[in-house]
Amino acid sequence: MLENFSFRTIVEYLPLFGQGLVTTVWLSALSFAGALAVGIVLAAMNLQRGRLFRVPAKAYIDAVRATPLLAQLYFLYFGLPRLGFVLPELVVGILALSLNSGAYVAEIIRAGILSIPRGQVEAGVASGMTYVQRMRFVILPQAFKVTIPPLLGQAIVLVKDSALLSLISVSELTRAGQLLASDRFMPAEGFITIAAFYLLLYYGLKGLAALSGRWFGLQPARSST
Amino acid sequence: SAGTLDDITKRGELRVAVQTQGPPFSLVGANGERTGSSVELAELMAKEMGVKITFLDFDWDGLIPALLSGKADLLVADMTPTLARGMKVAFTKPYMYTGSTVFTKADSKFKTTEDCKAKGTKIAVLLGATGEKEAKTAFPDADIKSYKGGGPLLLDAINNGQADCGVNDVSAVKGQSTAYPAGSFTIMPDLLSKEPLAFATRYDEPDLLVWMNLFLDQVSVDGRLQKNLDYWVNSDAWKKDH
Amino acid sequence: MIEFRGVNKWFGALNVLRDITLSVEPREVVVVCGPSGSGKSTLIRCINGLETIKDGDLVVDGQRLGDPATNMTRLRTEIGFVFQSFNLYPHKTALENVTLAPIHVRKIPRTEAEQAGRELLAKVGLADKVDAYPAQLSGGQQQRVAIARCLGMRPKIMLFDEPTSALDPEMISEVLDVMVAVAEEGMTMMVVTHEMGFARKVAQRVVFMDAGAIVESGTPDEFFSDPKTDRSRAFLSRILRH
Amino acid sequence: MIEFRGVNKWFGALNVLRDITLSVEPREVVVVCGPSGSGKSTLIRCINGLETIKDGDLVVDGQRLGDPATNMTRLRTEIGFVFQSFNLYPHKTALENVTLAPIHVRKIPRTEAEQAGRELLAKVGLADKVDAYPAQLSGGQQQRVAIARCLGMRPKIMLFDEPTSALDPEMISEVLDVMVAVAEEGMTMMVVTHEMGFARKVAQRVVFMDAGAIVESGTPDEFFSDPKTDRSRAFLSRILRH
Amino acid sequence: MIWQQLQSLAGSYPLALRGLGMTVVLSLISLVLGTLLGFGLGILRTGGNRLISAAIGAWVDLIRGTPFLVQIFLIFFILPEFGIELDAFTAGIIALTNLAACFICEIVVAGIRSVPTGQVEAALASGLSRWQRMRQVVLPQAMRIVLPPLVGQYVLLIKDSSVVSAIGLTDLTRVGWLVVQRVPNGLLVFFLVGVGYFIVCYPLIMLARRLERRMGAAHGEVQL
Ligand SMILES: Nc1ncnc2c1ncn2[C@@H]1O[C@H](COP(=O)(O)OP(=O)(O)OP(=O)(O)O)[C@@H](O)[C@H]1O
Ligand SMILES: Nc1ncnc2c1ncn2[C@@H]1O[C@H](COP(=O)(O)OP(=O)(O)OP(=O)(O)O)[C@@H](O)[C@H]1O
Ligand SMILES: [Mg+2]
Ligand SMILES: [Mg+2]
Repeated sequence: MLENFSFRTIVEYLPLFGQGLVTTVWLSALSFAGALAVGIVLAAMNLQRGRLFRVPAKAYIDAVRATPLLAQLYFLYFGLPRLGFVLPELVVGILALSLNSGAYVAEIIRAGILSIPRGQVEAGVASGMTYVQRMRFVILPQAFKVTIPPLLGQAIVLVKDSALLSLISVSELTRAGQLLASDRFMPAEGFITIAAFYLLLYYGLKGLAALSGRWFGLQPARSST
Repeated sequence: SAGTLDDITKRGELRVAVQTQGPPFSLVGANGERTGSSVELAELMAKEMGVKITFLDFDWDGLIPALLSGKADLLVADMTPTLARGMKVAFTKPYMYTGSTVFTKADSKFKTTEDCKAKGTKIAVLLGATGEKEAKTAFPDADIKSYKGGGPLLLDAINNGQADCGVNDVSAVKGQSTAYPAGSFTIMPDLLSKEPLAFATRYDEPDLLVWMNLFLDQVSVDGRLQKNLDYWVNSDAWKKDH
Repeated sequence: MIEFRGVNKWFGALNVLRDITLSVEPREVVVVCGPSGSGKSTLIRCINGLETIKDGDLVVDGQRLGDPATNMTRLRTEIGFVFQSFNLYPHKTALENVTLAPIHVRKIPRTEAEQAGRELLAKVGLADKVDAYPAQLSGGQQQRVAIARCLGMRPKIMLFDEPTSALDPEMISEVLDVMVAVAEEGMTMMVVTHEMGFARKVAQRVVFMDAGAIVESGTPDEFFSDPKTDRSRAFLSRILRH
Repeated sequence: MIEFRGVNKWFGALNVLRDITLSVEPREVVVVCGPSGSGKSTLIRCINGLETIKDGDLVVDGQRLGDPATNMTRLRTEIGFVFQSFNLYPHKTALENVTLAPIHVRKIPRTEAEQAGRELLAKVGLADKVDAYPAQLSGGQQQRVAIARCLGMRPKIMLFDEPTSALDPEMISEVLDVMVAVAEEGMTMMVVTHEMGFARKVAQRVVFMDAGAIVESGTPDEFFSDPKTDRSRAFLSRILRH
Repeated sequence: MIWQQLQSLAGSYPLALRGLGMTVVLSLISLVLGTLLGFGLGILRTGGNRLISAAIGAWVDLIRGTPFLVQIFLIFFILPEFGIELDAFTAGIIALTNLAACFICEIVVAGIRSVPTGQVEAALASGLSRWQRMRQVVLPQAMRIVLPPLVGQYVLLIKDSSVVSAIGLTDLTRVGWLVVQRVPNGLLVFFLVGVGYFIVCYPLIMLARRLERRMGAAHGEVQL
């Protein structure tokens, strides 16, 4: 398949890839924002003392992590209408990705928070900060530093998972490659081009992660305890 | 050098890539057996060659690469031999003609193909299938939704109200709708197009291509092709057996 | 201002605080001393609720700890605490460590808080380390930032857990001077320390702990010149010998 | 045993070690003192290669640091180090902290190492905390575990960074007694400390640092009774005053 | 109608079991291999050698940054052009193992970097060799950071194994697609597929929770 690799056909299909790329980008960006929101709420619930919040949060996280996105997508797309909610494909897609990824993000954030030495929490408590202030000024900035790498990992998983949305007729990057593969029977051209674009997105994300790492940055060197 | 047919004879095995895209062409029956119109034709080919048959069951993404990379000798799926595709693989003569049809839910307000031309109608098609292109020309004002995942998903989308009308290969629609209670869907009598279906192999296997065409000629002449199509495609006789 | 009545605390099977009864008046300076592991840190950690007590009463600034009506967060803004292990925020510079709580808890305007923070840091000899992160500071420098952070909140009560342990003698006397000044302004203070010079100079009372219990408590003069129990006599003689 | 020749070190623009030249003989005990931030920790951290130096030579036990031929891991097994901030392994109990290196580096059989570890912990007064994790220990207890961990390796050289900072006076004298005993067995030691009693008792030499440079170095008697520079005179007078 | 569908579903259970078996076998083998390889790569990557570290970094980026479908496609369909012919199962295992190793490598690196420098220094100072430092001091502490995302990665991987249907292996998801042709109730079919994955993934998640609690207790963790 490689010896007749046709760059010309790829160029011909570039506009289609471009459209797909744009859709993938904004779709994933919105979904990841949603996933962060869902994840933070779930992690906060999961870290409460009371069972009232902890139990449902744990149950949700486990259920979502233990089942495939495909089944969840089916539930939202075909199941919700039976309960009387008919939502547009894009909304269902973003919802599915956010709810799915949120469960993973929640675990990442929880691990990050638990990695903060207890002395830090105590210092915040002792200076009279409220729970929210402690979270905001002391714990989350330090937790984010440890969670940036796994969050980047989750983000790229989400970007790639968004390809599943072509099942419910959302046309994104992968679909463009599949079209090239099925119209022209050029699977190598189609898939390798997709891979190149995803790689581009990956490096973009990595750059963003590095930037935000610097944002929360602190010198490693000697520890303070 | 020895041709593909010699290779096949030597290894005693014909490797056929199938897609299992659903009734009536290729499906997994109630007892887990692989069957369908195309599948039986392929089995017939192997029988005529005097070798055993091995099915390689890929999903759509893997089908063409399997043929092009030589993992499979030939490809048996309900594929339309377009000119663009013909640049890459060698199609046999068409062995049957079908076409895309429009279908709706039985109690829907869309009763005819004309109804579906209204602006904003949601039309479900299969990603990359010929139906997708035809829908775009036939319903320029409609909202075309391309699903990936096979014909049954289209029926599901129509049944659940995610789309108003579906466009897909008529034989597929007929075959697949039998899984629903009778009368669930209205299938429009008119076809949007006439489409040939063909098998495919590689251009570096001219001997196999010649043989396959010969095979198709033979089975049309001796009626075995017609019998197959009558059983699988032109009726739902197969339903009681599988 | 601080009142322990029959307080007990356990870590598992270990009775870390035994029947503590102790009352600290407003503007009083109390020094707590005693061997390592005797429960000094635990005692003062109870006062701002970092440890919970099992039985007995603890009333701080008129509010009973453990009482649902007590707003712990509010109460803690009135209690400054310097940790034995500093617990500086590693992601904030020295100045930010000092100004964080004043800005967000006390709601002091940023420029004002920074001005005050710089002055405090200068007071503990760190004018040139304002923008250094904790990881870039020596042990003694970290400890001084921790002290400045506590002073910056202008609390009603200050609790110090070995505030000079990481300092050299020269710096100890400078930091103690700062603490003496604060004490003389009329602050209520409890200081875990073994700096007997400091105790003599500013403490109204020395409390000697051993194995979780308060063994002896009296004015510095009484305690140093005429310890009442064998245990404290032994402790003092070791200090003097060395 | 340890020889600094014109060593310089920078942190960014800060010249933390300036032109250090210092030689420590086998079996010699050297006390390093000086104000906070003067570079004492950095000095001794260089000796076992925790900090790298920019120019000058540093030869330890006959091996030049920074030389590719020097096996740092081997060398470090001969150098014991007690950190100012303890750095106990939080996931190991006190006993495991002490026995880890003997078992894995010195290849001492586990039971034997544990026996020795228990004895060492008993020596520093922690017989009852053998199975406690660092988080369950008071500050002074942690520091004693750190000292026992260093002793457990039976190194040729021992470096202590303020080994008694978190201890009460009683415990200080006990720990110092342990160190005195070790020193008297002929160990080479460098101790950053401000315990002048210890310096007088066992040190052959006191080194006084300020702003990264060795300002003065001499026998304890010379240093305490007749400091040569203004800077050390001022430092000593502050110690005595307080 | 549901009743009738359930009946025809019941007939497909041998197929479903085969699919589940394929999913379990594929993921189990590649998880074990991927974990070993991933930890190895992670440790090498945090080691001193810049060249090795950069090479691993580039490979990990390449694999994490591209769709798994494309990777498996290259291994199965393109490698033969370079003379490497693999059967579908082997290709699936290789692709999944590689994917697992790369994601796990990143997780391990993050965990290792989260261990305070003081800990490494203490280990250095007591003369522990590089491997001993890793084994005795760094990894046990890193595991606290590593474990939750690691399990997350495991379950993601079990689900990613469904992509192998592109090269002709019939796993649980593929069975779902096959069955849905005859029982057109996708909601029901994929609910059951979901249950199948749940049966595989949930015990893993529970196990991780247990381990995590044990480690937390040893570290004297507090609530916020
Ligand atoms: N979280 C804990 N779990 C179990 N035991 C603990 C815990 N925290 C402290 N202890 C034990 O409680 C006792 C008192 O500890 P505390 O920290 O109050 O001592 P301290 O008087 O401050 O000692 P030091 O002068 O060494 O700091 C010690 O024996 C210690 O081992
Ligand atoms: N990683 C670093 N980056 C920048 N500056 C540093 C770093 N580590 C130490 N310093 C600076 O180097 C100087 C010497 O530090 P060092 O820890 O050696 O002091 P010290 O004499 O041990 O003081 P102390 O008695 O307070 O522990 C200090 O001014 C400190 O701020
Ligand atoms: Mg204490
Ligand atoms: Mg120091």
